[in-house]
Amino acid sequence: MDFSSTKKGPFVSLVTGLPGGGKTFLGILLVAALLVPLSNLLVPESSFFHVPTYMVSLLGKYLSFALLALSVDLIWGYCGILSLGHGAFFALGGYAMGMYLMRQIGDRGVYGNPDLPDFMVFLNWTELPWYWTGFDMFPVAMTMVILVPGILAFIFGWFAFRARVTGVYLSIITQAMTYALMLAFFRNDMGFGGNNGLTDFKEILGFDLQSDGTRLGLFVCSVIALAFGYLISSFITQSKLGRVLIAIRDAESRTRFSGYRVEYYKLFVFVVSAVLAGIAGALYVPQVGIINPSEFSPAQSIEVVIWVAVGGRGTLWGAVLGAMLVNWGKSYFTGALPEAWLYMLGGLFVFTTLFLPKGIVGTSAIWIEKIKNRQTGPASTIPAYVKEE
Amino acid sequence: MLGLRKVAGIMTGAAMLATSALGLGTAQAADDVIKVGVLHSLSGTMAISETTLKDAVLMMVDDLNKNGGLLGKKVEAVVVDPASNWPLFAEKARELIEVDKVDVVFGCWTSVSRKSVLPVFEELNSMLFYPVQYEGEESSRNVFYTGAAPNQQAIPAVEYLMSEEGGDVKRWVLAGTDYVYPRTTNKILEAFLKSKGVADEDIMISYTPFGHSDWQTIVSDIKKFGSEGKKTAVVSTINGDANVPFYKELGNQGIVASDIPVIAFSVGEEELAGLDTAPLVGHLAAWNYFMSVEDEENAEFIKKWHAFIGDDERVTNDPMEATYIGFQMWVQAVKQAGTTDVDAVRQAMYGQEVKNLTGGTAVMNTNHHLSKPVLIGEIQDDGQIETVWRTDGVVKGDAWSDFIPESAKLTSDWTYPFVCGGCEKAMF
Amino acid sequence: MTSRPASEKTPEFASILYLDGVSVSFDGFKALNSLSLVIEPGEMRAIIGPNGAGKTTMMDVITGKTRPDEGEVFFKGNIDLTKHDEAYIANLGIGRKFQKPTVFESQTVFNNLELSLKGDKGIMTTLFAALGDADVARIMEVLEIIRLSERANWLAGNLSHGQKQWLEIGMLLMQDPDLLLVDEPVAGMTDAETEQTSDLLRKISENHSVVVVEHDMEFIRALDTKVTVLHEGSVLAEGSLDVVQNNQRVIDVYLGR
Amino acid sequence: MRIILKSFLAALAILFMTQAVAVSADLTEASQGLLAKGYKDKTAAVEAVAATGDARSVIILEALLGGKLFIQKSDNVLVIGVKAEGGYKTVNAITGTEIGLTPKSDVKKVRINNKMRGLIKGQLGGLTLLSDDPALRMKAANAVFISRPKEMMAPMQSALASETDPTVVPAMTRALAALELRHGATMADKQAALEILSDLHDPQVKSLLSGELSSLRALQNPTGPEKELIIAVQAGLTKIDEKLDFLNIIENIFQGISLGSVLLLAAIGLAITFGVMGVINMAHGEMVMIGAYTTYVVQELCRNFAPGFLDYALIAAVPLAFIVSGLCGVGIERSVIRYLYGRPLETLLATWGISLILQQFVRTIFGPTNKEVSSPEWLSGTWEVTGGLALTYNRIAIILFAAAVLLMLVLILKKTAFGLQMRAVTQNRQMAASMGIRTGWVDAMTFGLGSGVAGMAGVALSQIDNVSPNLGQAYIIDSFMVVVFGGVGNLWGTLVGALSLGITNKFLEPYTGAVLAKILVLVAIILFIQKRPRGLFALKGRAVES
Repeated sequence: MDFSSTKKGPFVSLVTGLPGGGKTFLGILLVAALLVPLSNLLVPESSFFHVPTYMVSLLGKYLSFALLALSVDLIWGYCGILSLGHGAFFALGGYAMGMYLMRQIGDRGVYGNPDLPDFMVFLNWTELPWYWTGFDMFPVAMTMVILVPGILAFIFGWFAFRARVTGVYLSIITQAMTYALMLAFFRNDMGFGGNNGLTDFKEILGFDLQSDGTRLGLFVCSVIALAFGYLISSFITQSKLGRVLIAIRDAESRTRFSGYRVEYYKLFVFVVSAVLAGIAGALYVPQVGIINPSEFSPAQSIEVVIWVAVGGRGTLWGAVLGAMLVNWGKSYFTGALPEAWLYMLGGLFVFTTLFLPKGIVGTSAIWIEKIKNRQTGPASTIPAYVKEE
Repeated sequence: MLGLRKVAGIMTGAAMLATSALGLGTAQAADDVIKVGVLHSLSGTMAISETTLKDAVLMMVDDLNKNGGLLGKKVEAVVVDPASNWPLFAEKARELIEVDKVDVVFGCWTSVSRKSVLPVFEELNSMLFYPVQYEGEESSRNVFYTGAAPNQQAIPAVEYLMSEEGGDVKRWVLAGTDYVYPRTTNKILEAFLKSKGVADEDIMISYTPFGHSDWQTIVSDIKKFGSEGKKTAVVSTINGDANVPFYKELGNQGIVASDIPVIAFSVGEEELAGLDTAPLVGHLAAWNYFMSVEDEENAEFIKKWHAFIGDDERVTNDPMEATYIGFQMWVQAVKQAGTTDVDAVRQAMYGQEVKNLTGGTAVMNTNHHLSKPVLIGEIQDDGQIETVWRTDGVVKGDAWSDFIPESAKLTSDWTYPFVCGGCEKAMF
Repeated sequence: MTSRPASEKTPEFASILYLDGVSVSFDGFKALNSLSLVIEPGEMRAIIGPNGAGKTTMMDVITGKTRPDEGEVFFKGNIDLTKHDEAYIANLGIGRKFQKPTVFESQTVFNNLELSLKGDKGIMTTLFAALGDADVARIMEVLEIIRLSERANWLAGNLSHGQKQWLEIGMLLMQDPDLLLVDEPVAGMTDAETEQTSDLLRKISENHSVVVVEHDMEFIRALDTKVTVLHEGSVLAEGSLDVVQNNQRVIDVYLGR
Repeated sequence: MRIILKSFLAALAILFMTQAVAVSADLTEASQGLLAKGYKDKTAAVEAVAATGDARSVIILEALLGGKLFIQKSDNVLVIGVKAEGGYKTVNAITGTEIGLTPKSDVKKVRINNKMRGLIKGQLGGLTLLSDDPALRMKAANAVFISRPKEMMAPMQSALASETDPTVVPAMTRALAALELRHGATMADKQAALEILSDLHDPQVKSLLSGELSSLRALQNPTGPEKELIIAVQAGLTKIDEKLDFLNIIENIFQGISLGSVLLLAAIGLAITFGVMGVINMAHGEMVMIGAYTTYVVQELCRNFAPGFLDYALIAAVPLAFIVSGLCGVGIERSVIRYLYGRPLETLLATWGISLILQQFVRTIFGPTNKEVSSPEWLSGTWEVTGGLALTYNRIAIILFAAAVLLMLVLILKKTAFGLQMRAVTQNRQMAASMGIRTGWVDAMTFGLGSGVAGMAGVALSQIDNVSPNLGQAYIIDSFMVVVFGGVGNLWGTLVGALSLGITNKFLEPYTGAVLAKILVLVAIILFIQKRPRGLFALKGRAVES
């Protein structure tokens, strides 16, 4: 019998035992990281293989969405926590980055005030609010990108999981959380630019945000971040902890009676996921050039969930795939058939839940299972997402 | 199990390539047509207002083609749906300019969408016509603002109410949705009112969230505020969606115009179509255009609109006129420049004149804002707004308000020697 | 975070489990009504009673799932169970098998056992855990005991009902508890399976204290051990199966007179 | 007898007025000003017309106020027109002689502005003070109270003397007191008037008093009695303020309850689909929206085919909305949700998708713009409980409606066979099925019921909110909050939840503003769920634990 994955322990499995799909996936990421910039820079405009710059930042945007989807998959697919408020962590990370970019504008704002962003100037604010201090320093901002979502997730999870709020109730209060944050950020008095949010960014680390070079840089960063996020996630899911998470998802009380502090496990993975979401947000903002409270809107968070569902929850690359496909569809159809777009999105939601309950990847897994039925008993009953070794 | 992994991995890759392919596929522009981008939300919360403008542009493109197109070329409208999602506005703008290679874009509603696309237009040096009244405090080289600036709407409105004819109001409620346009407008008005010697305790400011629907408290507060013995008026910068419940509450709590008039800057025929105006007769609105204005141009325009939309009940409103003026000016400028090249057209735009639908002519100034007449009208029981007062001449749109100290010192002029959207002194 | 408190097999305490005057009520309905019960170290006890007698609620109380409104619950004489939660109590050395067999259906039999392996259940430990040979050996041993060696790589979800019951018992064994609470282990089992299960339990009871809740009288008889009859949340009778079966009050309850 | 007295008094009144206004002009001449363009001339003309005291002046002024006064371009005369086929049926405003049908192109409306509206109302007050219609006399008295022209004192006194209608008397007394306070001969009169006024607690009186106060303060070196008067007025004001503060609290509670009942209406359907069936129905909001649109359609049909019936369209809409939304619900349940039982989170995604489709669908059919749903007569306006406390009829109606809907539901659930089957199915599907209950049918009906109720909520919401494709989205989150807060599967919980949220919100709003209030409430709910993970009225016990 082969217990390699369990026996060798996560480190080994991370290096060698990484699932083949994982390897393929990372490979593709690497290729993309190389090809896209090359074709953008070297291949002539006219050529079919030229990737226009706007496509680069579009891809960059998709990649940050993919990372967000990954973070949702980590808690939903593996631990059964359906968060309808993950957009909040994404947006918070985004705001942290946005605040840094805002401070980088310096006195190039319309009112030429070296310290205050324009929106503060016309709200008659005389000095920077305390919570903006330090955001002019990149390291500080980046720390915040991680800390703020992390801490919020910790506090929220600490209460929710210890009180054993589960399932639907949890989903709904996560929704309430992001909704409350949205309302809060809409208020101009909050000092985050209200409805207009943060925009009109000039440069990041001294690089002009408008230049193609910077775009490519950000794109590559997104690729790396996604790869990094994927590695972390698969490290967790490969480890025994990953199996505990699945155990919690499938039989929470059993897990408890087996001596595991379920609430701490949930808290751990929730925080990790929130941090990943935050990083995704931080990458998203410089590439789209604006962050605004509507990122907090529950609708956005629900949409993220559907990306994961489409791709196949419980399979990390499934989440990535879903995010890619749905967003590509969004970009395409809002251009090609604007009127029909919502019908399609809505139809996709229904179709997936009815006919692809395990998502594209999951379903194809069963399908492949059917073909080469192995020692693992009748295939029809195998939940696709658990085939890990 | 490797098979499965491969499949999945390859799918992901395919997705990426497909994505780029989308870019590659559509990335050729025909030379025999002139493309006009339309960037208005057709879904989501803003669709309520923006869809009409999309139709307006389509109508005018249609009209243009009927009359032999432009520079002998056919004009083609490229419509996209930013779905009331601000980042998507930026993405779509880029797509229009880079992929569809449009020569000009008509679109956006609310400042946030404009702010989100602004960097794109500046980077790619394209041209946007923004047709909605806004807070000013901006003048981009690549944007023409055909909607009203605060000094073309707010200030005249307040002056009217202060006048003997307007019922010399002494006490003011500034009610608005909590976003940049009301904030700035109210700030300007506050400064203006104080300059006219209105005391602090005679000004009440209240902000509400988007789509606010329960107005009981605020309306009864207004009622109380109005019962202090001085003539009181409400200056409403409440945004589209929230207006219907607001006016319904006003009507129900029996606040009639002759006691406490409400003057609104974002309520036009379109919004009124959504409610029963009988209880609202006499409340005011300040715009540069009313459908009810008796003028040949207007009659003509309305006729075309009804024909195009196939519904004689559909109303026209100010942003439509703004779109109309912008579009006509652009057409004239292109003809004059003999090309659609952005820089050439921009130069040609300055001083361009178009007949207002309300009589008189609108002129494009070098600060990218229009000179237009300002109208103040009273809501009628048929949902129309009847002009009760209008400026004698035209008012020049002012990008930088004189009532905000930081911006008072700034000038906007895109011609030599200034060549700047907001500077204290000329470039050259 | 949670580390299992030291507890030796040597019974230096009079009772492994001690319930006194325990009462629980849900919205007025008294599930347990001043229930008192004492299990001696190493003892196997069968508990019977009609539905609603409070059997499962009793287990909930012992395992910390439900807090009693009043009464004392002590483990190994001095550990107050009412103060701890499930995980802690599990690590104290009380294993519980549910009425409805609950195993981690989407994981292999092997992993099911691995997850219930005795030891530190803290997050970091778990995150970096690697399986030692001793552990694998232990798992193999248990697989033998529960007759699932052949199925080690099967998904638990694909096991038969009876096999799931055994797997769950096996998971308890992996925890190596001092006290096993076994709720209806033979429900829905074939006679053969029932037979094997009773053997299994007797085997286990050699070096564990066991509390079995069952309806199946044949099975109880097969276990041949002290029986406690619960009724309306309190003890109705106690003694050998024959004694309780001839107890008039028990007959009344069961025949509903 | 009374008639004679009246006409005499009328003559008297007119006499007074004609004296007050120096020249008694003939109507035609007086009304010339109305033909002019500027508002100044028109204003003057209005006063002149009123001053003539001519019987027709009332008709002219009312026509002017109602926007029925036109200028016939062809011969430049004032006419009163009523919309008719192909133009206006017109009569000469001055002479009252029929003119007949005037084409639309030939008439031009005489425009007035708010200032004139105020004036006309005041003047009409003077003229209709003695009309036979008590309602008119009431209006007149109130108009006089606002405008307070000196020349009205005597007529008001006499009118009050002859007034018999108990409802009109207080209004006249109030108006007279106001006049006395302004124009009273002696300080004693003023003091007396003040006494009367300070006993009336309503904002208008407050406004009048504070007006007087500021004008008194403006006096240079006031005489002793004037000083006293100032003090007295201040005293009166404080007296009124105390009363108003108390009324404020009542008003606050009322607003809280009415907001609560709106929430209740929005949420109660969800309490069925989500609470009872466990379906996380994200399309719930759209059921509400569909109900609202049904109302719109019904009203339009009435407007076109049965205008007389228009005021009752709303009532007709209630059952129709129930049926339409209900059918949609059944459709959704049969086509999608039934395949998802036991997978609540999947139902969330599917129904979310459905909600997107429904929104876009409505957008395609009715267009994205708001639709007008007018309030019928009997729902508009306010009920003056006492001066200073006015409750709007539509809010009251909504409260009652919400209560009725709740009651209906409770009865259905508790008293009908269907309710029984429903509870049976939700508690133990297999058992219910084996007892011969058609569970599928029950599911569909239950979901239909929930959706139908949402539709009825839509009818109510159409009265206070936008009828637009986004209507539902605005309420969906609040609805979930209410249900979860109240405790799933418990209608009373929903009721308590809705009301407490509404009232809390309304009591916070004055201090924190609308947004912050909402945020605080949300946070409160989140924290509350930690304490009681299953809401206010949750079922306890083993059954629901696992």
